[in-house]
Amino acid sequence: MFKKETIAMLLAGGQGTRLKGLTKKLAKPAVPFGGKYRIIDFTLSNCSNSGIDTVGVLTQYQPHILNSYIGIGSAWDLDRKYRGISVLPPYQGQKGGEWYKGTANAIYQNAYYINQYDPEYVLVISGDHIYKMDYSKMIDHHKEKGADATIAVLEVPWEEASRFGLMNTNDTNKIVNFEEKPTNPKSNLASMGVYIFNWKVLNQFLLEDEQNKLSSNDFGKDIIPAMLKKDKELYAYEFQGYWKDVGTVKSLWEAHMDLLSDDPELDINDPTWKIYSVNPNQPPQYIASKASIKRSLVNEGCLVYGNVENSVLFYGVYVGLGSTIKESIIMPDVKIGANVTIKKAIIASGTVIKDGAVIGDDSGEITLIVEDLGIAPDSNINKQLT
Amino acid sequence: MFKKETIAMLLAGGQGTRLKGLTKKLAKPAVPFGGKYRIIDFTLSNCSNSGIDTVGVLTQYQPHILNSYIGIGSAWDLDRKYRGISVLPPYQGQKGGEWYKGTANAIYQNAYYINQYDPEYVLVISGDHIYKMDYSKMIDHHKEKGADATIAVLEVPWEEASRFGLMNTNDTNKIVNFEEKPTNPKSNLASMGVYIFNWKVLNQFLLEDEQNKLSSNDFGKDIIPAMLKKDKELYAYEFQGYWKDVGTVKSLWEAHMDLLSDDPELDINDPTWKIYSVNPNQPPQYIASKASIKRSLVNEGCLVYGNVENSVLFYGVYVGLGSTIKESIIMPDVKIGANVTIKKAIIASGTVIKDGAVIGDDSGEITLIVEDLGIAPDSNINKQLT
Amino acid sequence: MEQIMGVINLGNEKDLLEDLTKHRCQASVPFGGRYRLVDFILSNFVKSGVHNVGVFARKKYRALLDHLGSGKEWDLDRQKDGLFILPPHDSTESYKGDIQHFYEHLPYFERSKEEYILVTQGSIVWNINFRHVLEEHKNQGADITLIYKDYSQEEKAVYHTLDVDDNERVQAVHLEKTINQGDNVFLNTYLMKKSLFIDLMKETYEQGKYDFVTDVIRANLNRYHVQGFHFKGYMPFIHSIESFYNHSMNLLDPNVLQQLFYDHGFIYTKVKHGPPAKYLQGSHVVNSLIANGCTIEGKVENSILFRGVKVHKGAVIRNSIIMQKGEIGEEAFLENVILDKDVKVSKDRILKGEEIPTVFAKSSHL
Amino acid sequence: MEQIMGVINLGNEKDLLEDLTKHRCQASVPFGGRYRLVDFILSNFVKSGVHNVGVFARKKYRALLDHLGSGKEWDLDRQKDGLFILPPHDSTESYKGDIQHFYEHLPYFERSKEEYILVTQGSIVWNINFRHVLEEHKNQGADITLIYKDYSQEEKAVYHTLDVDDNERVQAVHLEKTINQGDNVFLNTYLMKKSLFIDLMKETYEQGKYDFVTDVIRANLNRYHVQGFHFKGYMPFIHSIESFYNHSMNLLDPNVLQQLFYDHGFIYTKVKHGPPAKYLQGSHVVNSLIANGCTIEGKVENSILFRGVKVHKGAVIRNSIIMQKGEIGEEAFLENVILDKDVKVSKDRILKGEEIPTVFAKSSHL
Repeated sequence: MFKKETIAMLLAGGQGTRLKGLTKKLAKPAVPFGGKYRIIDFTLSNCSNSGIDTVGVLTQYQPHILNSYIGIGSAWDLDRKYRGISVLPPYQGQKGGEWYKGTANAIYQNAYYINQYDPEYVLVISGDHIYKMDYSKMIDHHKEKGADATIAVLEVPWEEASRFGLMNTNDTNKIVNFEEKPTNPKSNLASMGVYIFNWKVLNQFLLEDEQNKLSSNDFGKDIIPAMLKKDKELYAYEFQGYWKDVGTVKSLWEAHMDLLSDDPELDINDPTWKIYSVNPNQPPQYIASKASIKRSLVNEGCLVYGNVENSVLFYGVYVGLGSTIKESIIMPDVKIGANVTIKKAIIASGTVIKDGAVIGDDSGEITLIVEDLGIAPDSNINKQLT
Repeated sequence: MFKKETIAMLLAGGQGTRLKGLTKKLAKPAVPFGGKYRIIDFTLSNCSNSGIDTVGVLTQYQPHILNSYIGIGSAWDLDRKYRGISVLPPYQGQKGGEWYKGTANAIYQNAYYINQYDPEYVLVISGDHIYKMDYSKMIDHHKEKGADATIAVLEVPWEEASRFGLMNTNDTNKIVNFEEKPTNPKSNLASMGVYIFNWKVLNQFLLEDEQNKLSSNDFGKDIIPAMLKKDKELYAYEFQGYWKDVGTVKSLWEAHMDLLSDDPELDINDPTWKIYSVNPNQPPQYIASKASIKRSLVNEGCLVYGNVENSVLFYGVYVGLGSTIKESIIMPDVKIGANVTIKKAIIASGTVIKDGAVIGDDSGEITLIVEDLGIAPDSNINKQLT
Repeated sequence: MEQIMGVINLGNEKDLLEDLTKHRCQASVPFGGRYRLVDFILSNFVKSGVHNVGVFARKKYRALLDHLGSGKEWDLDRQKDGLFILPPHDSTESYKGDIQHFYEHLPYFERSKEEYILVTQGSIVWNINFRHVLEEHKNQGADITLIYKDYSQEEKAVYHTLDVDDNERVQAVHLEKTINQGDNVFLNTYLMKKSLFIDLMKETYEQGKYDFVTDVIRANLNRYHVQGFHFKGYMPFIHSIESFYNHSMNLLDPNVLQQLFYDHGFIYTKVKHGPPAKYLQGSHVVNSLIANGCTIEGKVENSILFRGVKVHKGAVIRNSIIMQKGEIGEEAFLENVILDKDVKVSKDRILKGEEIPTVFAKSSHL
Repeated sequence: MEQIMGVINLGNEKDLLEDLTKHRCQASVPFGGRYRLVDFILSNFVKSGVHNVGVFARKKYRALLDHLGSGKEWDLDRQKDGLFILPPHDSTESYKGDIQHFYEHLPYFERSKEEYILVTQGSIVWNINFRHVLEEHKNQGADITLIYKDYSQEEKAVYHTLDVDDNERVQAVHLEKTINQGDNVFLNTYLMKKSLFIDLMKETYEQGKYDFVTDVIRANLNRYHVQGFHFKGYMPFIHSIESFYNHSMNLLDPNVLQQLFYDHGFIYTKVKHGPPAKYLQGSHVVNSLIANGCTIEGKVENSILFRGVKVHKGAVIRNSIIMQKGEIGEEAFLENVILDKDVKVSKDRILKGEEIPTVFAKSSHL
């Protein structure tokens, strides 16, 4: 095996229950995003673009589609001969096994994998977030500071701060204290769930944490506080840019709407930082004579005969004549008949919407339609169905 | 996903307890064989050479080294973009999981994987055996007969027959009955553990077998007898050629000695049927001025100063001046000092043998030395140590 | 096991597409919004289970090399078999004919394990399963099978045509300069046993003859059983800028789109990882094919936009083909034009072609 | 992130190895029992973290293409970056110099993301970590770094040499026809910022000058800070059949073997999947390098056997190099010879070379 300075461990086991029907058969990182991606594409592309070519992906909840999506990692140029991507499900021992108890336990259970590469640093990231980040710069910062651990942080609005892990830093960016989701936040520097650890140090803390029966084996709740307690050198690395946890139906919808502005904060069309995804090889989209498309993202393989406004169409979507789609997200292979009206809705992959159906309304709620419901003609559905 | 006519499911979870120390940290399919291979290379190469490019490898016991050996399957040309090799450990559900209960249960638990490819036929093979076989010819035979299942068989000596699953066939090769390891064999046509099933039929039998609490969920003991009972069309496919279950230290040693004859039954130097393995990229072997090598196989990366006779040297082996190695198997990266005598022994990977050591004797027993024992100078070891 | 090896024979291809083939061979001309012509034959091979493909490249194949890369997009990055680029031994020597080129690579043919060989061109747009051709070849007991397509109109174009009898057996091969409706145009695509191919190629080379179609196939119609295979699927004949343009525009018919891109599975090409096409507030797009990575703020009618094209505010594009990374400035007006890759059109510029559209060369700034 | 892009510049290489370079460029000459010369630079790139490698091939590169394949063996089968084969645009035009060739591929340099560029040859046998060269380049604040090697004996051979001062700064570049002990031989390997490389290349091209070493480096010694980097590891100079043979034979010294093949990690090459070498009952092999796939029943002394060589009963091989797939018949006697790939020697045949060994051409039957 090659020695690697830094390897990445990507936590991709998230159940994402607040995404409701969308995560019934899918792990959260596998949820479609942005017209052609899945959520995990953003972190995998970050790794690839940052020159990190050894990535362990820790799966557990509904791993099948995620596994077959990742394949051998070709899409992200991670099908390397001597390194590349490895999918790591919870280990099933002879006497049974169990799910990862927490984020820290997930890394602990895969120490064998990490040790193969004898790394200096381990980058721990989550496959749940939408952002573009050059991890190599964070690693440089970690080295410069001579840190034991570095946590990427971003400023969040004070009113939302209590949803995050927050840290106070001194003027050299050193973390002086850390609170996980406090009711009365003293800081608005939130952890993005992106950590760099010196592997030798982390390994020691993981071993100790496993001995502690009371621990929840979580980085934010257990490992970071334990490190601070032992006076380890922890630094914050400030991230500037778009970052979003698309953990609810509402935030998923908002993140899509964010992409539609003329000059979105998250630029997915930057040739120097491509977002890679598995390409379904579909032909160009065909926009018919009576179609109209405004302020929208439309992917390959779509056939559009109707009107689309402020919406995102994934690949293989058919929009029939006379239909109108507004402020909506239409996931892959959705077939929409003629004279359908869809407003402020998310239509999950493979759904067939019959002629004349009316979906969603102006109430402010987002309507979510999940596959195989077979919406009947002229039905009027404006609440979440699943 | 592409539809595939045939996909292979390779059972690689074997513990191989009768290989003693060799399988302490390794699954049996990962045990080194033939100077440069691991046992599983033979079945994986059979798949590759037979044009079967979709292979699920079912692991459980000591999977780590096997996993990292397989990697993305490049060695066997199975790093395909749309198919290729997939390592399938037992699935770990939210409420825990368990090891595969038997060979049939292992396939049952991976029905999801198989169904992705919507195959007509499933080839079930084991990663434990040494043989070269063109599975495509067996598939042709299966199609010609219009069989529900086909079992590869070979003639074994009557005195050994009771160690195998045996079948009686009529004059069209149809199987009329099947006995798993009977005390009084009525046939000497033994199952090689190579099966082709019509996937639809097999899937039905697997579902029924899972309902049966008394079943051991094994192909030989449960599925095949159940199929015969229901009058399914089962055919035998006669295999001609070398086939060996290297399940014991003795049979492993014998199989190596078989390779040393001038014209061995198992030809590993056939350019039309290469045996693929992960290549460690070592330089050519250097044979020094006072060395002597007779009737042996020596791999790249060896440095030989001593005498080698009727032996197999894996890569990275060093043989010191004045040492003599006879009828032995020296696994990767073994360092043998000066004036050592080794006779009829198997030295496991990474072992260091100090100057003057004497290992093995003429008693007929095979001496097995497993790594990290650090044989002291002039020690005389002639029994199995682990 | 592997039955057919595929050969893409670029040596005979004429570069008929004027400016589009000035610096690239025809096989690498962009087509259909995101493809190059060679993608069709490569995808046909992949879908027919052909894993050993030799590309006999002769000239202007730099863009082709770049497009093919390691062959990974077509699953041809393999240890045994895969994609082989086989230029002539010495590119400075004069090219006598494809047999000379094949003969120089005799060891490639000899060491390939497949029983059959299929030789074809690099720039036909079609969906064909060569497994069916092989089946028919065996059923007919043929020695050589020639694939042909019926022609639908009268036109000046140089092709070989075939006379076939009621059993589709080939009676004669003609070289024609005007093609009429109903003619059987030979697609320079033939299947035979590899051993026969090698024998005939060697024999003919030693006789000092070098053109496979004329000196081997045509010369041996009586000696061997030469069978025709009538390809009945959709297939545009592209042999001029005019036919290139017309057949591109035909893709705007959803039925044609369906036949070419959906009915037989997708066509593989080099992946670019561009985002979905983005339509801004002022965009007006009708009856057009749009590839990913495009950003459209202007008006696009009856046109094809390849990957990564930018159409600025107020720009108008009509009846045109804009290849990869084109950028059309504000208030520019384009009608009946073909812009090769990377063309930048300034603000307010007007470009109008005739019925046969004007081609603007790669990377020009207009 | 990626810092260095690698360029293997084959345009200037002289094919000095007589029959061995008659049909192949020097970079693809077999060496060391299982390698080709180009494997050393490719392995150096891989081990230095260089993932973007452009091969500026000019002529006789068919064997090279075949050897490189998709680049997978060197982990260079990538979507972004990887291995690029870049022949001249038009191989029939005359070659004016490497700058012309580079200039034709200007977009390749421009679109590559790496900050630095390292240009080198394809046939040096060495182990070097270019990360260290870059570090030194930065430490010295150099604009251009030239890598050189000290020469150990007097010999007729054409090389550029460098005069360096006490700070290793380059004072002069000379073209020499006889090299003396202690001379600093320039290895045609240089590192600089990619932006500087592009500027200099364009500027010089526009002046109508085409040789990078003479017209860019030598001409700009005063304008830029040109630093020398003294490579101190093992490195045989191969510039004739004699030096090829002598340096091959030096590999039979375990210390040389150790320095070249073990101390810096293994050298990657195309994998052949041959079995371990097989020694039969009568074999007698001493002081030799033997590759996998060999079958030996005869006598081998002070020789190098490449992969897949067969030595039949009673045959004797002394002080010789037998390349891939050679087959030596019963009772044949070989001394001081080099057999290129695939040579078959009949039963009882005697082949004896002189001090400078005789080379027998590829695929000959003797």
